[in-house]
Amino acid sequence: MLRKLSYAALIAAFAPAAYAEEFTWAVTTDPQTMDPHAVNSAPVLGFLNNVYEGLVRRGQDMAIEPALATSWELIGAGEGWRFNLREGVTFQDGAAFTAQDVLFSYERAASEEADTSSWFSPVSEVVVVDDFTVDIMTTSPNPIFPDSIANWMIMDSGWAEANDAVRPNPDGNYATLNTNGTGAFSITNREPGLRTVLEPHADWWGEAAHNITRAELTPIQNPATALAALLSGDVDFINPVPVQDVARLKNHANVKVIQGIEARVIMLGFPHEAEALKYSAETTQANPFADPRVRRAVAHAINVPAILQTTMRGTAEAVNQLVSPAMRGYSDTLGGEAVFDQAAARGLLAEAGYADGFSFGLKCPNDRYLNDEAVCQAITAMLAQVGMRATLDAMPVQNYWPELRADNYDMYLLGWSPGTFDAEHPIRFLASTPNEEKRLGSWNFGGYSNARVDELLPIIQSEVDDLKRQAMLDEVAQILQDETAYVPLYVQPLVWGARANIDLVQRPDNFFILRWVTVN
Amino acid sequence: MLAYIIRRIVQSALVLLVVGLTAFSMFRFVGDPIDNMLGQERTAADIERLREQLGLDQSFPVQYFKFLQEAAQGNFGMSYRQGRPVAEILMERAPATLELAAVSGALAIIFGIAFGVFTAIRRNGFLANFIMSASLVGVSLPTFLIGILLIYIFSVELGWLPSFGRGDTVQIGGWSTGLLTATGLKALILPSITLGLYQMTLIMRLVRSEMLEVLRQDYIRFARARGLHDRAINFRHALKNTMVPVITVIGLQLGAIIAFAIITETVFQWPGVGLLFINAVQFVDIPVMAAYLMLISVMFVGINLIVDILYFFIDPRLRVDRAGGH
Amino acid sequence: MSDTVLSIRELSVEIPTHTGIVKPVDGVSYDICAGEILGIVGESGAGKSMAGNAVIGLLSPPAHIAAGEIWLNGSRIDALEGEDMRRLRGKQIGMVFQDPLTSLNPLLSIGDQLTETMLTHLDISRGEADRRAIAALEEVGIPGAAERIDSYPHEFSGGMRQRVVIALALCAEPSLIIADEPTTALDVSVQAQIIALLKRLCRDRGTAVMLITHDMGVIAEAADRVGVMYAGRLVELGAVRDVLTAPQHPYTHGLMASTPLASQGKARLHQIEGAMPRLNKVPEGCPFHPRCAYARDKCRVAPGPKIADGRTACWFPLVAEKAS
Amino acid sequence: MTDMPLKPAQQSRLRIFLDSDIFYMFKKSPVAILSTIVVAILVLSAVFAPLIAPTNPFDPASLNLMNGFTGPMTPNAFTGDSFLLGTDDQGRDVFSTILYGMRVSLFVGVAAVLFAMVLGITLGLISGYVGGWTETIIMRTADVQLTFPSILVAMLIFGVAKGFTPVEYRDQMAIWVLILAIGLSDWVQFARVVRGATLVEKRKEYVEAARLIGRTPFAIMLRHILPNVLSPVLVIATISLALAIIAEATLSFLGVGAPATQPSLGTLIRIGQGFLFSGEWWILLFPAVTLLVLALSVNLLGDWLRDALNPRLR
Repeated sequence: MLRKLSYAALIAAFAPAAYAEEFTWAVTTDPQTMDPHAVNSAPVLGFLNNVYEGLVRRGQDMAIEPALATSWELIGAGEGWRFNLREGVTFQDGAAFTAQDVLFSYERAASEEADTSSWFSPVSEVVVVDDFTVDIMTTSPNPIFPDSIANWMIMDSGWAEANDAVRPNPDGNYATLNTNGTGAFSITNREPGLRTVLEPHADWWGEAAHNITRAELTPIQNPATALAALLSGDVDFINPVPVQDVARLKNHANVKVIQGIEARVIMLGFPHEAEALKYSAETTQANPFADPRVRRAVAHAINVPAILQTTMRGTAEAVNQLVSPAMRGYSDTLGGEAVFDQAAARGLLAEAGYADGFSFGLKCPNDRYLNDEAVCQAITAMLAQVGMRATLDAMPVQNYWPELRADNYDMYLLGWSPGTFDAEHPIRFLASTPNEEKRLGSWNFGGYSNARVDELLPIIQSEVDDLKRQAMLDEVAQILQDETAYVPLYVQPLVWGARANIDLVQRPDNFFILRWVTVN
Repeated sequence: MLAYIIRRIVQSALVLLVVGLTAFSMFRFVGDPIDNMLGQERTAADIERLREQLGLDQSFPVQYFKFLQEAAQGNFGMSYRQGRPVAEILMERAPATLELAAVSGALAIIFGIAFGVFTAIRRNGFLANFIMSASLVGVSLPTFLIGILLIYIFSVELGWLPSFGRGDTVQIGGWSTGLLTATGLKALILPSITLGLYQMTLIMRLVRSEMLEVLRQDYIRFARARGLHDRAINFRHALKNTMVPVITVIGLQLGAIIAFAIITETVFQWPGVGLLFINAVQFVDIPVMAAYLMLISVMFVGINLIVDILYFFIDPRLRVDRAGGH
Repeated sequence: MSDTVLSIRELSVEIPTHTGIVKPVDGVSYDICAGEILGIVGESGAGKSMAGNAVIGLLSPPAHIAAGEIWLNGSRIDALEGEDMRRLRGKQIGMVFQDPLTSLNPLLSIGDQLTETMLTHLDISRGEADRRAIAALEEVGIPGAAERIDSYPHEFSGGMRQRVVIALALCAEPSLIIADEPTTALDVSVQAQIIALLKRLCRDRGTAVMLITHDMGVIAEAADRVGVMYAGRLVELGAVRDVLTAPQHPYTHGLMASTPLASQGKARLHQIEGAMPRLNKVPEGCPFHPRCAYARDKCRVAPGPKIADGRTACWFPLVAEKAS
Repeated sequence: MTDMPLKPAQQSRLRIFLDSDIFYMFKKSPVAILSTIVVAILVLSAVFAPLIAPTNPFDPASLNLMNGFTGPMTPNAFTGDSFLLGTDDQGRDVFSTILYGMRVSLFVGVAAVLFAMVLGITLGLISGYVGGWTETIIMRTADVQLTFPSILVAMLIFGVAKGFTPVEYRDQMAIWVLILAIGLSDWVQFARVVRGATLVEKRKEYVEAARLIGRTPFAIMLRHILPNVLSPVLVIATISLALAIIAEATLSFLGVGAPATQPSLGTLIRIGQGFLFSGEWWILLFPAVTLLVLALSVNLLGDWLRDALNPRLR
């Protein structure tokens, strides 16, 4: 006791030293809510991972590891999963964590009001076995279920009930601004759009690897301002660093760049089902993109290495399928992809009856992906060189999705990051024939449809054997490539910038995990 | 005067109604808020459900009427993005913008009038001509570029001033002020220069031309013929008369400052209502956009009213004309 | 003369323009004694106001005094600049402008404008200045001066305002008043009152007055002597009675003939052929010769003789019978 | 005082102009001469951009992405191509892009000012001439417009216009919407000046006389009013032109400007500011300097015109 006291006195005496452990970081988008079930978006979930925890979590290598559950196993032949919960965990308000909170969080996150309900579509029932054991039953065997709930965060049932936040509400409720998780940090001050202040959760169950005493998140939209803030030392960390500034930052003594490959694949999409082009000056009666040869011509026409070299400054990697190599289920066997070859592109176009080319409209967001507008501009130029004359219409993302939903495009740019880190994810959302009931193909704007892909998906979803599963994933990847359903371009890079005295860990899902940060 | 003010207020109310209508009709074209509120695993049914919940499925007149009804009671609804009452958010953000606007407004007015008077009195002097020409540089570059260049020079290269934000703030009542802390004051410098430069130039040029106009008036010649000191002529006689038309414009410029703050706040990440508005546009946060435009209009109307009332104190002719009920 | 207040000798004012130098005042000489009213008459553009402005040092650049001398109460003032000149204005030379509507600062009360002037020039207290301001207003015939001291210019009628202007010009008790068209902007009914006022005040105080006007009637009413200006030159100078009844310069003659007052009883008004030349096109010789019915060869080459002791700058002055 | 006798046959219009005060003042002002020359050079090079520019940056097929980020006068590492002012992120020749971008900026600026001028003059004439309710409505609208910041007005119009434009035309409409938006936020000054002049003119006898002999005074007034308001309108137009060019740049920054495939100077600056810290300074610097020089010369010219055309300030 006495020793503890003198230690505290020592800290107090060197109070200014504590400032060194203050950490400020800037992101482009402020997490729009503090409710872990209200919005299923990377900025929200990524940030809340520091405050709330799930039954499982991802480690530095993206592998699933125990969090609030210490272990889990398949029940029987795959009727469900049993999770053994960690004991002695307390929420930040002091309440104890029990199986009731897991059940409550399931009901909350799977409710109609929640944006996370799709995670639980395979779940038939959640059964509380005892205070620290929970069975999650699935409608069919689900080998990747633990992978799919890494972002399912557990909320204290008592706290939610006391504060009238039993269900998420897009109009906002107590949980929109306040938090009570089991995570390593608790929020002490939240001013939306301005700052969010975090302090370590004193009673956290884990071993703290960080040395932060206070952390502050500030949204800075303008990339130049964010960069200036990092260079001038006003913030310790920014995400993202504009790719063009990477080279310069690397030479900067006080700043370092942490680079990696993100899970997000950037691709071009087509109107498979459209009768005719919407924005063509001459080809108004036909839809050239319905012809796989034309789509393949597009793939041949685009000089991806040049885009990577110039626009992405060597930070991105080319990819030939809808997921990046870091994802589970990535197909290594895929072959025969279209490489940059303008002659081949012209040949295919001529073969398809478009020897003179045609004009069309390319839609592109201008604030969604890294350098999205610049990439689209480059693509416009490259396609023009083989006779496909695109008119580029770049717009903010809030106009972009409605346009795509209204089928106002002849070609579009899309980025996809699989929330499950599994190759099944893009098949479900981008390659399945759209089906509202089954929640399939909800981002398949062009209505691409292939019977074999539709047939394989449910089997992939329930196959427990990894080898068999991979074979089916390989088959789907090959079909999508052969038909050029999409033209995958590259995997978007992760580029973080930090002051030289900061140690941190970059995870491919672009989540910034505060408990891995050390201020030197 | 009371009748006059009442007439102005009635006119203002009409203006507000028109602004509200225009603003509201605009939002339908800004984009769709739904996509920003739902994640990537949403379905078409989710979209429809949320649309219904937000009342976006109703017809435009119905939406507008509801908006007016609520707005009249000071209720601007809940922000789609933050899930909090819009009025509360605006109140929280307003001090930042008002302080920035006040400081840059003060800079613009003080330097604008000083330079304007100087260049008018020393009409053909070298320094006056230099100031006149140099001031044009300030209006020949877009504000955002000036801001970025200032950041580049003073924050990144020289490291003297913070590159973004408001520094530390102190809470006084419901008002958060950055004027009482060293970091807060330092943080104010670059944004207020960026914001005030353009207005300063306008005010300076206006003061100069009005002052030149006044200086050739008979009463100035008469004052000169009476042997009054130059100081008295320039400041007591000329400047006071110059201020009559200048005050209107300054009033309008103050309004413009608040609007131009949108750009400055974006560049400097200044946590005011302008940044809030830009974010709201980005996320199609319709209640926030509507409330912002209403707030801005109310402010303009208020400023205009204040300008009108100021006239009564500056110009005795109006006192008689209007109070006398001519 | 010991009581000469203002003495102008060979005064020339020049304005450089891109089409050449213009001389709105060209070699003009005259004196004004204490208590005397000298009328200066001429068409607009003849240079009469410019001469007045030169005396009080209010020529607006680039107009400037190019030659000649101006003496005030025995000291030469044409070369004075800045502060020295300012001290003279108001204190020794008062000025009354044409338009009382614009001569007064609309934003200051007349009391303020009066006390301000007095405090600038006289070593008196604020209270004393206030008292004198009321007295000055009373003197110029403003009824209820004490109450109206805080009124603003727009609350007065034109005639009343001109009274205020006169009070302002006289309040520091200058020895010379330059009245530049003081009645032109006023109603005819008020004109006579203002002239009478000006005349009375100056007689009482022994102030010299330079009364600039284009109105022969005003001259006849108020002035002791009159100078006639044409194209920047003084063409005739003499006692009012003499000049009006027997003009010696053909221009003066024409001017008289075209003035209703001077041609009473005549069937119709005369008109002088042509127009006064633009100041940058003043002809050689006597400037009036192109319009002069009596011009001879000499008039076309030599500018008229100087008015020294004589009356006119005409080589061939008209004799009396021609003038009637 | 009448004018000196003229012999009209010998006085060519050019001669009259060359003898005029305004030309004299022009000759005496180095600033005016210099800015006129600069504006003339810039306008001419914008107009003749296709003849001057080494490449056509608006033709996507001509671009080579590998040429991107080439520094001024240094050969590209991959292609060996060299560019006077370097290239931007798309491999576009910055010099050519500036020329073409200036074309867009000047076109938007001039068209917006012309639009504002025509609208302002028309509304000013109508409100001055018709009076009554029409005048109240027009001038009240002007007040509102004046209190409401132009940048917001422009954003508003941009938003609404985008919604009304059929999807097929949305690509080309950005420029026209910019013109509309900037023009609509700029007409008030013109209207005020013209209305003032109309009110003065309306009271003159000849208008009454024209009415009495049964002619519509409107046409006559037009002929009398327009010359009277010519100088203020010219001054306002010049200064508005500079403002319009800057406004276009600002709107581009806020993302409602000219499209990146056919960039204006403002769009170029928006693109270039992203490369300020990364060392590719030429992408920002050259368009920014061009904009500065252009706007500054126009402003200086406007300034000089204001002084020169205002005889009271001479």
